[in-house]
Amino acid sequence: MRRQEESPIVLLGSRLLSPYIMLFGLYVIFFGHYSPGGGFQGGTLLAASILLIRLAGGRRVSRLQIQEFATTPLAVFGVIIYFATGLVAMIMGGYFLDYEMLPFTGMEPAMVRYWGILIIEVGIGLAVMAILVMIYDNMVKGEDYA
Amino acid sequence: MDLTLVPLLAILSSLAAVPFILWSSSKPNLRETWTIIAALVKFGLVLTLLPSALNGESVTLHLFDLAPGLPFALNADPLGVFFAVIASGLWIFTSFYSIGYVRGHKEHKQTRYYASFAICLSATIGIAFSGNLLTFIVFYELLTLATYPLVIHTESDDAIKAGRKYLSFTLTAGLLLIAAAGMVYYYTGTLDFTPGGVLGDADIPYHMILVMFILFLGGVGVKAGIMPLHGWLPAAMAAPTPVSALLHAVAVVKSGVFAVLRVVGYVFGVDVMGDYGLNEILIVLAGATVILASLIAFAQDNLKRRLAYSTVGHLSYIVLGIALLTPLGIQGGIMHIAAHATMKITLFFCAGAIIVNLHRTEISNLNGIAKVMPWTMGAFVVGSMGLAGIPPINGFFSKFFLISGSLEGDMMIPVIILIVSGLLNAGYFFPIIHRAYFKKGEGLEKYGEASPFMVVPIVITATLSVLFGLFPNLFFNFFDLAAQISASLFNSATP
Amino acid sequence: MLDFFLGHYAYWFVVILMCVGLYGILFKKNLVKKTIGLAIFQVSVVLYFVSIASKWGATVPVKDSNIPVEQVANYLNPLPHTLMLTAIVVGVATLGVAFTLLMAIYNRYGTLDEQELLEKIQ
Amino acid sequence: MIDSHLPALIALTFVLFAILIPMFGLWKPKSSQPLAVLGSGIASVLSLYAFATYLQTGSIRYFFGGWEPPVGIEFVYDGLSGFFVLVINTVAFFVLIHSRQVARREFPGKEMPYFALAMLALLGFNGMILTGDLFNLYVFLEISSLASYGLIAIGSRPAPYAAFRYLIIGTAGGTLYLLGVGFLYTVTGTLNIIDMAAMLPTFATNTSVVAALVLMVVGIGVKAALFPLHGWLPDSYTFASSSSTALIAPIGTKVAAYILFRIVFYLFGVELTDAVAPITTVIGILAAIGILYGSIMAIAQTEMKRMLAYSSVSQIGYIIMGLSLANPLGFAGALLHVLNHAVMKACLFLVAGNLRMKEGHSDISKFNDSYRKKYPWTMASFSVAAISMVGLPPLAGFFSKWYLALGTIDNENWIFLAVILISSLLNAVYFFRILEKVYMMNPKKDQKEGSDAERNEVGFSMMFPTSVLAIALFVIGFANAAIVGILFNIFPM
Amino acid sequence: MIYAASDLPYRGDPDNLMHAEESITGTEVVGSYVIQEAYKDAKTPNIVTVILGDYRSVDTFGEQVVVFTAGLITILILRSRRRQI
Repeated sequence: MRRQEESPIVLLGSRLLSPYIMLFGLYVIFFGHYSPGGGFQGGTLLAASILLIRLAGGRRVSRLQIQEFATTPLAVFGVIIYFATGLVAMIMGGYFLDYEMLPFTGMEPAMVRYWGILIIEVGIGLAVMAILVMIYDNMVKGEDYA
Repeated sequence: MDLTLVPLLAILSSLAAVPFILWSSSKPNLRETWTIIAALVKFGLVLTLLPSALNGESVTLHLFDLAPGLPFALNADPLGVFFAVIASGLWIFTSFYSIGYVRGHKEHKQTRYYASFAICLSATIGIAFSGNLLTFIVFYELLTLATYPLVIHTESDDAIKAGRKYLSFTLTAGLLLIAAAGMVYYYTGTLDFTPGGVLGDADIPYHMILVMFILFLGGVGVKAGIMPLHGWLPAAMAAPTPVSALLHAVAVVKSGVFAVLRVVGYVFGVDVMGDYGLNEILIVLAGATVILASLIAFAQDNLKRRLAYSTVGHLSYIVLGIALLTPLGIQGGIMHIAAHATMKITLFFCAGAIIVNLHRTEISNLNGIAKVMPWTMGAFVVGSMGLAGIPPINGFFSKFFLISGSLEGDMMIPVIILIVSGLLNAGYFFPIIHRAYFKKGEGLEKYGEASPFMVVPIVITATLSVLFGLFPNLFFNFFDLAAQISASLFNSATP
Repeated sequence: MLDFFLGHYAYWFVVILMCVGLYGILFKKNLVKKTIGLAIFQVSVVLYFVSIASKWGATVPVKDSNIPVEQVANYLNPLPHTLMLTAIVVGVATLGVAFTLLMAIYNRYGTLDEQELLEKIQ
Repeated sequence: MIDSHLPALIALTFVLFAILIPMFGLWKPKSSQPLAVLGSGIASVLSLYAFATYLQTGSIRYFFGGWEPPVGIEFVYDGLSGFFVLVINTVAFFVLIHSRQVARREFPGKEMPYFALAMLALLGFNGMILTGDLFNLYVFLEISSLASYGLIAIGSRPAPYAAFRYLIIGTAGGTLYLLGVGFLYTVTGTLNIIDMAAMLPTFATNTSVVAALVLMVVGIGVKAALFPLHGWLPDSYTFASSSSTALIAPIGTKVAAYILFRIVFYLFGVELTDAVAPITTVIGILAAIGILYGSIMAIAQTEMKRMLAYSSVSQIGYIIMGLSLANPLGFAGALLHVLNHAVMKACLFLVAGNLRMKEGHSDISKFNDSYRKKYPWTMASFSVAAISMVGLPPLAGFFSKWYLALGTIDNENWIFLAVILISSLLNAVYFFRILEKVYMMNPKKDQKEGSDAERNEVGFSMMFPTSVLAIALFVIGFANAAIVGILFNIFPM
Repeated sequence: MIYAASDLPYRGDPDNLMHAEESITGTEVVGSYVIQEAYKDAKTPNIVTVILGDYRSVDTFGEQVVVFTAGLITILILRSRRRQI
């Protein structure tokens, strides 16, 4: 991957395709409540859309899309979302990840659970996407300290 | 006064000296002062226990639990006190002696030497005072570990080999002992040393008794030097002579014999031994050891090795006396512990003095040294006569009791064994004396008597053995103690 | 007997896949192929779980307003599917780690063949 | 209020710090190690407090998300899990203190991911121990396994290959375990251990239950390095960096052994286990073989870490053997040996780490008596741990062997008794070999730095944990009566 | 495996324990419980999502942590020494 001939067609095609994949990924995450889908699947799709550009355009182009050093904080952030959701529930006096205790006012418990699930799905999606991209980056740079 | 803590203090007294010894490693005089102080303190503490022991009382102390139901128990009963008095008393002389020896010999790593010596004594006293089998095992292993550095002190290759041999023997023994203890605990639910034994009232299949006995024999027989488990003892003579003197004539091997007595009298019980005929096994082994060891001793030209083999033989005297299972026999065995200790330590001291002074280890070139070292050789004569069982040295009395004990149990074989081995003892000791006094030595002009540090202890121990021969009850009432112990075994064994 | 085999037909495929995976793990010399065998091995277990979730005449576990949820037989058992989602992700993560390790090995020894590796390590 | 949350808090502490370490480590890598120490410290304090609470109020069940099992997932904090959590967290705390300088020397610039992974591995171990749900156990198993692969892959040159072999074997084992769980789920329709334990007796003759038991034992046996499945262990422990070995060696195999305990004693129960399949007998025999095999192989090694790895194989055999005895004495002996071996092995591996730090190698054939001058405290700790491994009183190692021996005698299983005794002798052989070299022998002629070597002890941050663990051996040895009293109460039957 | 399968229920027969309404010990069976209660509990038609996100949320969390672990391992092993992380 260090030096690649850039083929405009591939680049163009992938640039054309990538936003739709990303959109579909978001749809999968947020529509997971009503149809098969969820954080992991959606996150994988998001990662796919990013890696498509990575593959086609090389690092120089893809860096515009998402910085390499940004992946780790994103992953951590995704985990934090999930963890914090659980922790807040715990602090509000329930068990860990007990969504009923989440501080949403004026909703019956079932709806609170509904939103709680959505939140963690988003967190999962974020983390999965960031980590898949991270794995790809590290493998591409595949260093050698032997 | 309240004696409850005395056994513990007696154990700790020399252990407490170790840090001081290590700390003052740069100042030899100070270091050796610590050793002497520890020895004296320990001896005094043990002596305070003597009166109560004479009345047959025993001081017991239960510290924390080593395991549920198995406390770390100290129990200074007459037997323990008896053994402790001998060991700690002779440690004093040994420490004086080893000062002279180690300096005369310019040994290296003297700090390690004194430190592990102190630990050894703690372990020995602990063995003497331990109230149940688990505590006993703890100190037994501690003694093994603490002796190891002493055995390989010279760090020569054969010393290393000797150390390996020693470890392999004693560690195996310790494991067998642990297994045996486990079985005893499983069958009786207790490990306490109770006069008359604990196995008597538990119904145990015969083969299990036999297995336990064999395990115990393997466990304690090694340190007691019963053939064929004696192999480490001559090898361990690679150690410096004071080590051989105290540890391999008094502490280690005597604790092995002591363990035999504990096992026979306090775990199995006289009745069980007799009923299951286990004592025949012991008698056969011990008798064979006595004769064979004496015969092998003939073949040795190295003085210390000859002494070592004579030690093996005399240890088996004691085992034999115990195995007779008659009051007099056991009394004789117990007295022989004391007698052999004093005499054999004298002989080892003499050997060490000769080594340091003349740098001669072989018997064949000891010609005429009596003119050079009159005191040493005089003590040597006393000791060897005692071992040969000639009155009025104390060896005679113990042997007399042994013989009368075997007559009491109307067994003739032991009598013959004892008499024959007495002759053999004379046979392998008198040539040395003959050489020393009546042969013409050469190249001895420039030598004189050994340093007073060494001669004084030698003379004292020799005179002690004579005195105990004349008045067995002198100072410590060894005689009454021994009678007391054997009586206690039998009285409680037959309620 | 036939009934027995037909009744369990799903499991036989699992068995076959598992044997393929084990063969890959045990007998392939190339580490990448080993890894692929491992993946197949895991997938067989996933398939097993999915197959036990099924019920005749049931629909996917997404609530449909005209299919009452009170008759449990109307819906597939959703639990194994959930477990398998987790297991699949775990498998993916394991594969990622495996390939990471393979890259490290390749960077150091320049080969992925087991014999050569062992020779080079000695 | 916090008491009811304790089981979750212990595990979540590690999650928290696994998140914090990358956050801070991104711009301040040096802060990773203190954070890790802090995390494990908090966790060990929590587990200590939790154990004290358990002793007063009894076991705690924690329902995640407020869903009662079997619907939800629960953490079960009873005596067994509490004991294991306490042991591994405390040991990990000391090891992490030690690994500061090692990390700086052996993999500079990689502190952040390393210590985050260490936290995650501990999270996995704690979760495995605490969880009361079979599939959740699988998830935590994978977390800890992945983290362990990562930790092992750092180190000397062949480390990634060792880690890869571990990964292949370990993942296959995990998958087998998952299949076993699948069978059990198919038969009983639940995943909760307590719920399933209530149903299983009715399925004692069901062949899938038999297969499930076998599969689970095999799958976990891989992690526990049960004798025929130990192949991954020596290479991994040898090539991994000192600190990761010291972190994983005392803990990883213990946790797997714990799961065996769970399965045999709690999920199935001893009688049912024997009724279903002669598992206890088989693993007992395997453990006996493993003990002897490990000890003999350890004698053959010249590299210290490798020797210790093989000795781990034999020591885990003790624990499994105590499990297979299935009587209170064996149980208590095994658990006590878990504690002892965790402490001893951690101490020994830390010593190996110290030597590697200073000498750059831990090759036994190069040891000489200059070490006792150069590293007095390290070598003192080593001797203590070694003597304890050999099992001489009054050190801790003796007592676990004592109880195991009592257990074998209780079953009148003389062969196992003989195995225990013989293996102690073999331990003596390979440990006294080192002690002799270090303390007794004069240096060879070619080694000039004999007795005039300067004192060159390792730093406090490395010395402190080593010596503390060594002292702990004395403490355990003298306090074992109390510990064993507690362990007897834990025994489930 | 074949041996084990011999006692496994037939594929898809709706009335084995795993799918039954109530287990032999009287505790409810997860598979059936969730089908009946999921919508009431979380107003979410997709039962799988409910289980994933709610009933067994700890599994999911662990799952996410597994992925996180994999990412960290790549950083640990592959990122070069020179680039400070």
